[in-house]
Amino acid sequence: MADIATIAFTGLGLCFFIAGTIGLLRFPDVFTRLHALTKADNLGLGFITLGMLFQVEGWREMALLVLIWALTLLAAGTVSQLIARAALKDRSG
Amino acid sequence: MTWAFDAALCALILGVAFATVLGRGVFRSIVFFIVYGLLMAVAWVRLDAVDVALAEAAIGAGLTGVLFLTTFGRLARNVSDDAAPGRFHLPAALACGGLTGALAWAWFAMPAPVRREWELPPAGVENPVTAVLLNFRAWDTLLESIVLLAALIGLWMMARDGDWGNRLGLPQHVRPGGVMAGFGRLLPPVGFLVGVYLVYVGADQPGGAFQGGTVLAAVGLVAAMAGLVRPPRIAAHRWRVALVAGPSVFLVAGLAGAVLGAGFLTLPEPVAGTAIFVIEVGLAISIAVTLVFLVLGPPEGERRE
Amino acid sequence: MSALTLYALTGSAAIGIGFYGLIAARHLLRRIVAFNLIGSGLFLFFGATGARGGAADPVPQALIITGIVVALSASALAVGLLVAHARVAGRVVLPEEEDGG
Amino acid sequence: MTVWLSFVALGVLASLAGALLRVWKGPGPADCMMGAQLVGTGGVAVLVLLAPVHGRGALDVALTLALLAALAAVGFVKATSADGAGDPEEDETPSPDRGPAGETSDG
Repeated sequence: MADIATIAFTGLGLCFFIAGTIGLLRFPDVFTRLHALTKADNLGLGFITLGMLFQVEGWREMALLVLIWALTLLAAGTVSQLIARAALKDRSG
Repeated sequence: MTWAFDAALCALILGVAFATVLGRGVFRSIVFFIVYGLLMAVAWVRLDAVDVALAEAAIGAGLTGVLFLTTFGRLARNVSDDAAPGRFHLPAALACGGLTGALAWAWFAMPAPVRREWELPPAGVENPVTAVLLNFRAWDTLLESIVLLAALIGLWMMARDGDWGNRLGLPQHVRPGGVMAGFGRLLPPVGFLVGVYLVYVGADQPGGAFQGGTVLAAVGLVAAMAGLVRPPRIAAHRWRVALVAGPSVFLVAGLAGAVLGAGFLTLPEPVAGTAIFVIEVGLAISIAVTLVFLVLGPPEGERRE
Repeated sequence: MSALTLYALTGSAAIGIGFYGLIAARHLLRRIVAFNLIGSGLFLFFGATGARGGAADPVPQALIITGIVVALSASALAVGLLVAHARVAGRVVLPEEEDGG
Repeated sequence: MTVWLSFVALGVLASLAGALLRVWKGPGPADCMMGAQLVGTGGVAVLVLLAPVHGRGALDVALTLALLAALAAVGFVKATSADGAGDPEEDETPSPDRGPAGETSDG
């Protein structure tokens, strides 16, 4: 049962990663690409950590996984804001 | 399937290395180098060298990248022209290909490894890497911590006379209450905890003075860049104490070993665990502070306020 | 070919690529980056060598960790020299290479 | 299970190759930095997937990477700001006609 959940969630996460990369490659400008990037960041890694929660034993490892995801969320939010602003300034001169 | 994973990882590392050298523009080369550091951290985990992976993750992917990026910014300010890209250099390419070939030959020509039958002698700690760093090869580590200090002194010698006494690095400023300032307030507490944790568990798990110290340095750098703390003035005595704390504690412990009859830098087994822990704390503080100062650079002008 | 061989060969290739960058690049910051590439490739080669005897050998690991930290401090020193050079000369290439770009 | 996790890790690596293509092509510095950011997240994902094989150590490294994921981007915006040490938000504050992206800054 746990294995099935892992397969489902990590597979979903992988789909988001691939979708994020395709978006990063195909979208026309910086801001739409940023959208694709944050999807991969938040959802892709989110589903992968969710899937891996079924595989690790011990609450410490689980807490570590949740902390990893939370830190990535914090980083992704900050980075997307900062990059978008830097790019906006770049464009307006 | 794991073999395919290793092959893909190596292919990515190679591709990124090529792109670092051949890509257009200095900026792109720096970004590729950051990516290279990230992938190397994964490679070290695959090689079962978690201690190395921790240091590489904090330094290769973090501190070195910031050092190069901020330098790029500084140069863009001072220098008008970007150097034209180098042309393809056939003799150099052949020589470097030959070097790689020779190294590959050396790998296959090396005698088969002897399976290690002996166990590490007791060193007071469980983590073998920490045992090697702080007990069996303590000389190396002591001199290494002094090398760090020497590099910092060399860097500070390049400060302009007019800047002496100012705060280290470029004068950082952020919008109060902005995204970067908020990030700078949120991350350091968590990061500090992770760094201290890595130093603390270094005795029997992956971690230790170097690994924890580099993480602490990266966190300190975030705090400085996001305007949470202002870098100290170059002449501040309190911080100079922090710079020499590690080497001094190490030296005192080594001399104590000599006085007690065990020999210089030899930690006798009954007290080794405690001594290593004390040395590790001192070294972690020194490494963290030195690395932050190295990346920030000498003072470069005070911001007028 | 075992996975260790793969990593060792990757390391040796990174050393070669780094040396090429060190020779061919003219921008000094790129040279510093290439120098770091060499160091990193050496660490990988050395680490793979140390891991051949079954369990990972702690001695190479310890040396590599100190090596990584020293590489950063050397890079910081080199960057300091580069910034000072750029401030004085206004260029980021060596004087003997300035013409014929 | 190990085979499946290796497969997923391999897939994440493959998607990272795409991100690297974006770093290579650019065109702007912001695009390069985004590609690097995706590689960072992908590296964390790969390490998390390796956790059953390599144990807690892989998670410790993943935690370090996640912790420092934004460090390079902060360095980047610093480097591209006017004096090499600023914040892209700073000079937007007083001007009334900031772009649509400026609305949600303090959320």
